Amino acid sequence: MSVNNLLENWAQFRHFHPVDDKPHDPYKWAMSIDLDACTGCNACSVACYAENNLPVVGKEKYQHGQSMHWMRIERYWDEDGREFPDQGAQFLPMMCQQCEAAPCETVCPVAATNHTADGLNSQIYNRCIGSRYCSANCPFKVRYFNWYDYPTTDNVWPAEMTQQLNPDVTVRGKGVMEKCTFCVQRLSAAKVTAKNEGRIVKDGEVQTACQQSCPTGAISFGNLVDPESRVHKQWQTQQVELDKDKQDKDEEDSGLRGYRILEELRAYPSVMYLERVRESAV
Amino acid sequence: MKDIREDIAWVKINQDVLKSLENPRKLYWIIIFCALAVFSVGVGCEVYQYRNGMGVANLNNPNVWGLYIATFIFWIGMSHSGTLLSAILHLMHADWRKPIYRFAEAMTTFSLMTAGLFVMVHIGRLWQFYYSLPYPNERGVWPNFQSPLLWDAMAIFTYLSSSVLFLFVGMIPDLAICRDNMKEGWRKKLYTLLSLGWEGTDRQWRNFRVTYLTIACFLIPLAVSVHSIVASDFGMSQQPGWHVTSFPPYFVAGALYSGCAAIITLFIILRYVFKFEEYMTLPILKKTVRLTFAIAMVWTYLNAVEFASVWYSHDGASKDVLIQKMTGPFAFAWWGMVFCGSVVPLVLAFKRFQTNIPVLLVVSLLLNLGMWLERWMIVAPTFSHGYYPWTWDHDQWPSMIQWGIVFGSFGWFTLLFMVFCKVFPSVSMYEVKEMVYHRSLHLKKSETAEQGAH
Amino acid sequence: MIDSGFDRRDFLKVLGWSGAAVALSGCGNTSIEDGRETVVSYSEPADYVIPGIGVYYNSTCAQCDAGCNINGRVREGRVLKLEGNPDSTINRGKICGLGQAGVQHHYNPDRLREPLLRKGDQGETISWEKAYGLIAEKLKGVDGEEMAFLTGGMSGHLKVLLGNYLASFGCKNHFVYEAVSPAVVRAANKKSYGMAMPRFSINKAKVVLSFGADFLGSWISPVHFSQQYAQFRKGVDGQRGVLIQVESKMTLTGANADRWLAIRPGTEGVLALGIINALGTATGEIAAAVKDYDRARVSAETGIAPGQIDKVAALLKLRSPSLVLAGSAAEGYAHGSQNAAAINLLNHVLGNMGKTVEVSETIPFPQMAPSLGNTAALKSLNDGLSAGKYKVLFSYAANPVFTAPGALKFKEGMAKAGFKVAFAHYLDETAMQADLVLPLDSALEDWGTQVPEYLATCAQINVQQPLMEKLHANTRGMGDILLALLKQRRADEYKGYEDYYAYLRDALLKNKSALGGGKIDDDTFWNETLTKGIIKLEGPVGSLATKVGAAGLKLPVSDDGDDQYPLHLIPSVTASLRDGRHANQPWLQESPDPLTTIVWDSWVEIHPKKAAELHIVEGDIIEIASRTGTIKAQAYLFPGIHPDAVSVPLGRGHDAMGRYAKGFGVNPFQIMDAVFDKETGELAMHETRVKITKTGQRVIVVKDEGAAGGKQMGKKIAVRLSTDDVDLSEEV
Amino acid sequence: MHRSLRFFVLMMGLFLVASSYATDASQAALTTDDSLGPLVEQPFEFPHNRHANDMQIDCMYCHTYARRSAVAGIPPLQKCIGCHQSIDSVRETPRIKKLFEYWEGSEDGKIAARTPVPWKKVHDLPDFVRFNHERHIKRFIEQQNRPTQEACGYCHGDVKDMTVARRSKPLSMGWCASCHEKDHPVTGEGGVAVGNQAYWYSFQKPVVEAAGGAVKAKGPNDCWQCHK
Amino acid sequence: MSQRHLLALFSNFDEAEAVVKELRSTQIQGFDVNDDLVVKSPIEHPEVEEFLGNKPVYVQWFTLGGALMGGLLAFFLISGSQANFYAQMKGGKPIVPLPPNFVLTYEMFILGGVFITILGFLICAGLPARRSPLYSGKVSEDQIGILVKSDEGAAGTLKAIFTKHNALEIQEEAGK
Repeated sequence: MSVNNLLENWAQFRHFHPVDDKPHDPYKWAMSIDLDACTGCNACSVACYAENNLPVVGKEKYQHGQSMHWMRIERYWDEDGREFPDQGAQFLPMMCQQCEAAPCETVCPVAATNHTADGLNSQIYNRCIGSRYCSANCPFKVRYFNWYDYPTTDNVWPAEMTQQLNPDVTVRGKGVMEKCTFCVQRLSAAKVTAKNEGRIVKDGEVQTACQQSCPTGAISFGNLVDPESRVHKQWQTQQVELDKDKQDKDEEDSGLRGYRILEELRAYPSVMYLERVRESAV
Repeated sequence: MKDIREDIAWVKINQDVLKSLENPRKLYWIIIFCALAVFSVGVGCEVYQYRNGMGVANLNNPNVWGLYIATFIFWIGMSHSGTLLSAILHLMHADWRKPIYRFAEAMTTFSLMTAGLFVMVHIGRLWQFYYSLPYPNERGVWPNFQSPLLWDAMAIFTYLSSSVLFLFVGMIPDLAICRDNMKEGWRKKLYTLLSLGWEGTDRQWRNFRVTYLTIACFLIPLAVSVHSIVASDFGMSQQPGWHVTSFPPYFVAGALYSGCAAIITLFIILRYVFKFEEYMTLPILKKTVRLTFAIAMVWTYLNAVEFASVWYSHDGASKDVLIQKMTGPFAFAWWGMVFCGSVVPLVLAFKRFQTNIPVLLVVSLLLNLGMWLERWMIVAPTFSHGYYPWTWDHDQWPSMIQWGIVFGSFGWFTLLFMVFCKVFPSVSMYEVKEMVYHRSLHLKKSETAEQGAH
Repeated sequence: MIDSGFDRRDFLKVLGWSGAAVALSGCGNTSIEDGRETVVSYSEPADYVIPGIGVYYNSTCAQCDAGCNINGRVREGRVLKLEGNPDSTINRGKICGLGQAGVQHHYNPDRLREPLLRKGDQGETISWEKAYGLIAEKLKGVDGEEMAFLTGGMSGHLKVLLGNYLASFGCKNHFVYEAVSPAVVRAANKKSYGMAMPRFSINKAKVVLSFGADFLGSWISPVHFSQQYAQFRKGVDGQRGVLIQVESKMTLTGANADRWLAIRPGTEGVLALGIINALGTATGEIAAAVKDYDRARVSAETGIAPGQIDKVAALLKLRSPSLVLAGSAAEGYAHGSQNAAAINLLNHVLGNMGKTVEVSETIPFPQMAPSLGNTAALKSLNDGLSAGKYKVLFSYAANPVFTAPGALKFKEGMAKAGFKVAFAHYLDETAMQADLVLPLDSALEDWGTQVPEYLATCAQINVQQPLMEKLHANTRGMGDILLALLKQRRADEYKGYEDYYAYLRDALLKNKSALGGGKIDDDTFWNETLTKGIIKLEGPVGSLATKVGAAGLKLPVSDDGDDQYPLHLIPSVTASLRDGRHANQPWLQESPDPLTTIVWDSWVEIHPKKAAELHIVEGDIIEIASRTGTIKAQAYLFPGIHPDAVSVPLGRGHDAMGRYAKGFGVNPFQIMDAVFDKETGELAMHETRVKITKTGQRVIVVKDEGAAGGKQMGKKIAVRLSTDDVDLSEEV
Repeated sequence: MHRSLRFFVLMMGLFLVASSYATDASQAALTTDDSLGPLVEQPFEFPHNRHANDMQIDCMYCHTYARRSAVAGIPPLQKCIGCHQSIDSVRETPRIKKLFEYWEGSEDGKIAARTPVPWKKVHDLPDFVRFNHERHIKRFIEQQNRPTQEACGYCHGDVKDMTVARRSKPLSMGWCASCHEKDHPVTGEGGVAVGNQAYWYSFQKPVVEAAGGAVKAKGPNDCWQCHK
Repeated sequence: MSQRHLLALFSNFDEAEAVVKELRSTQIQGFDVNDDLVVKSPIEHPEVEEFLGNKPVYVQWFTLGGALMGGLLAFFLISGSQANFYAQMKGGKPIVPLPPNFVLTYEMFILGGVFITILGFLICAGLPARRSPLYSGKVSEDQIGILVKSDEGAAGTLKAIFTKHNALEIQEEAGK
């Protein structure tokens, strides 16, 4: 009986996240990206195309801003008007930040995007009706909409190339929203194996496609609640806390590199970036 | 100047209004034809878009919303003045509303229907629209009631159905009149059916009065809530330029504003097309115009408040968006809005223009244009200039498909409205009679008072 | 990893396709259609083949010559994705975007499927037997001098077979041509280090001073260097490595430098000597050689501020060991060799020899060692062709018609050859000129061995094996083709080998003991080899030159350019497209260029200052004219380039090859002058001088970068920490 | 007037009934009754009843992939032949003849030797739903020792009494959920918890039974479990 | 005792009022002012109610009930459905978030109110109704009609009263 259910479990239906938090148990997937190591080589981006069946939209649609790269490498220049960018450029891999309190989730009219128990921002293609409100409300603009029916568009997947499509990932049709999933198909595969063996997924047992390809190992991914995981250690040493919209260490100059983008919007992103370092002696 | 001549015979009222169901001027048919043509353009575009995907609208990431949403708000907004006239002024016993509230109410209904269409046009998978309806289903999944879009749906549904009922109830006595005066035919059958055997007995009138009053009371908060909920589509988000506290009142004011402007336009058209000079008199027009002017000033004020608060705040992002609106590629639209919305109405302040039909026609159209631009300027710039600089995209421009559908919606609205006016009495006969009656009583009183003085 | 004891070729045969259409479901139709689809089922699968579970096979990446070991995921008989092989010493489980796109090369819809014989300007499909017959017939009575075999860089057993084949004619004309290759640097290294490719231990260096070596993007072995770079950044004993990049056009490496110095094109050597001078540690003839390169002069010539030179010198002094690299930017001039020599000299002066410039093994089987591609080969081939020397021309893994500098007029020369055979994957520009085009297997369905030029830690032979059934029945592996051709010549010697696979297996098993499989039996050894995908070897170790003279170290005083063609054209090599052989792989076309974020098109990089002078804005179509020719392309205002230079990326501008390559962008090779390095005779890629003019047209540049143009608008997005003391080694 | 008041009360009642129904409906996902799916035309009729019922062969003897992979897969031709080569009693029956045609090739040469039998799909889920056989088998057969036919039969029906398999369950989302909603014991034999895995899917807390402390929990409920 | 109807039309309210007053004052056998008298008017007119003596109106009670039901239904339907098995966390907000639910409750409060009010109106006003035996289109134009039901005997007296107050027209049911 729903009304009973409602009254019985009122408390747990009323708790906020992540602020007064039910601990993520046993998983909280998180990522950290070392911008000092990132060379902007685009390997991660291509790996994402390969793993997640991303369509290559072609020049014309790209020009209309309808590209579908879940993982985009952004290139920034200094803003002081020197003649040359003599400290190089700054690269930033930007993908869905899997926010703990994601702005996109509340606004979806059909509940096609939700927060999973292991801390992912799920996007359910076949539930999506394409109101595009989620993208409208996403501060990072990392959600990508299927403006056309790519599976049937010429030269997106010619017959031969369909054989490369990853059977573990749905090929999205016209009119649905999509975004980075932290390679959920890999995660759930790993979780199944772990469950069968009656344990939780060990660190390094599962890699996202981008992480696996990254030549400089700038991307690390893992289970934030597992004290053994590299990500956990990184977040800890950088004193970045998941459920804060302002880190204590930022009060005084801590010299730590860890930060999250647009943290102040209280979306609580699950991706921590490490500041790029530049030598000032030369 | 008086709102209406007190010596119009009640019979004449019936005849005049009933004539509007029979033989309007030629212009009527021209309008109908144009409306059809325009509407079919819209349909064509929609079919094309449905086939090929939303991309043909030349929307993109991050500009995921376009004219559709803007026009959606526009139509919702237009609906409000109907309620203003029929409900609010009813409570205030403002007699002058009586000849014009009927078509205003009709306008409400039809603009809501048009707005509804835009929800459909906008979504990427129309064929899955039913996912957003709350009904017990086999999947056991429900829509997300946290989404302002769903509040919209709920509010609009409530508003639409209530308005329709309100319109219908208010029309019953007139339907009875039609029934009594029509010669046999499908119309007679229709009216007989709809008038529910109304005979104007004291019991019927008694309950009628209470009911009408009650629904009016409900409609007012409803109307306000509807547009503040539409405002919350934006206010509830956290995007710069949208996350503004003053949005709900701002939207409501804008709604009433565009609504009144639309009423002036339609007033003028109907007056001519159906030869309603006797009832839709210039004094009434003047009153409407003055009302409009007042609301225009309210809207201007709220506009200023919004910009001021953004400007004064430390929210850099919102400020950027504002500057972008004023100076960026959208500047022409933004300044156009300011001009049409805040400058043009000043014309209405001059007595000599308040009854000048040609001027008013032009002005009212300009006002509506301004209000449409306002909606566009609320939606578009936030996308092309959001929180995340990398995705800024100032070259995005709606495709012909998008324009076509927006264009077509006007045809659709006009069509519905004009057909309505041809089938149902667009001037409330019994209430005009009341108006005349009250006026004659009033005159009688004053005469007796004079005699008493001698 | 697979378990062994099973011949994979048969296994690949018994695997059926599962209808790929199933994957293409999309989200539209949600109906349950019992009995409409057929279920995948096998006839006799191997016991480790489980539907729905990926099987991984090791192989070798053939997208470039770095020789990364890859690891392909195969499901239901289809290779889905390539990863790096974790056991590899070169790429340690990592892989670059170019490598990933290997699958798109394999599944490419524009791949050749049938042997084609020229009929007028049409290609007529013929059988392989006919094709072989035709070759035999054409070669009848042709002696070695009259035939030429053009290939890209080659190594392993393929090279052996080719060698034997040519030997059977007594033919010496094997032209190994790579449009983009560090040939000059090799020569210079040989001189100053004693070996062409010593081991550059970036990870051990505290400072890396790179003269235009794009080792993170496209230079020699990018993935390997990227990994070293990561360690180098973390820092040796707590001191984060400092990267200084000196070049006239910012490369990916330059974009990651702590200090990027925009140098006047061609003056790299001068700066190197200037730094030696500033160091003041040099003695003897070196000191003599550099003495008049004082900072005033150097600064004047290179355009680098004197203070900056001191800083660099100071840092190099302070932090040792360091590493100095001479890259393509330095070598690309008529005096490229001197530049390289001057730069290499720095390593001696700084005492990096043996510390960061280390001796590396060489492969114990010289006949398998890579024969390295260069452009001098192209020159001599071209001379031969235009002289009409050759009756028969073979071309494999090279596309000279596309990549030869326009000034050479290679196409015309090639036309003079009697009979032209192209072994090709696509109908590319060269294949279009050929009389006979033979379709090749993709690297993912072919056998092979490969020896990388740059050996990371030890000598190794990379094994390449099919990851899946052949996609098209009528393609052949190059090995099989050569074998067939050899059988025409020396039937008795090769009749034992049914196909290249048999030859390969046999050849490796013959040397089992040398390959470190002494005790184990053949099958186990073979399967282990396939399972690993790498054969690591103890190779003979060369020796480094300990000291070097400054003799012949004379750099030309850099001219001020000519007034007619005032600008240097810098043809930039991008990490994804390189020399353009992979232009038909859509992922590469759509993955934005890291620096400009432009996709699907070529562009001209101009420094904003210069652009302002010429009233050029982004998207202007500008005409670039050299003495050789002209091209038109869209302008992109790019701060990371010297105002005296413009840069156009290589690899685009195909007018053949396939749907994703044809008609996108322009080909700067077309307008390259034929200027060659004086010592090595290598093409001087950067010597072309150009002038640019506005055409008046303007387009919208198709790129990922938004209207904010790479500005962060004061938001905390990509943060940079500028400091001279940071210890990252503690970090996790 | 009281007449209309009575009517009003009636309406009130109806309304309340409707609303309470709706609120209920919002809880339990409706499940349709078991319905026999369409009869699928197969290359030749495979008698499940003979094998599963008469022979008492375990499902996973043939459907061997089910416990190792998300997809149950169809037994390779090899498997059928493996046994039937040595069963001469039925060697000449039409179905077995047909079977051997696929193995040895047919006289008319229409079927090449070693051709996998083109079985048609019977239990077809919508393309974007991913059911994991392995996990369910591990959970119910290996960890809870349910009899194989019960476990498999829960979704696939009683193949014992079928020749050609037919879909006998709705296999619809609501139907799946109706099982995931139940509290299943998550402790192995003797109430010993299996591993240290938390069977806690967002809001369904595990139920600890007083007796023996056996833990029960609902199935996973997050969308990405099945839709990816 | 058979009954018959009479319909008299008057040109203005004053006359009608006078008639009703008189009917009240005079005791007529077989005619009850409160039950057998119906006034029909073309416009809504409070005075009519006054001189008829105001009778109670129950519509508001429907309104109240409807509104309350709408509200309750909304809240429980929505909260209930949010708390179903598929309950998913969204944006860190509670599974049953109050502000949105209140918004919807509010809307359905109004919806219920309006619907049931209309229902109530139809019930109370007895619509849809069968047409009364005597009806004149004039009533919907400009005349006030008074419909009475009385025994045969009383008809005469009534007619007299009507004519006295210069009724424009008197219709009577065709006698049996």
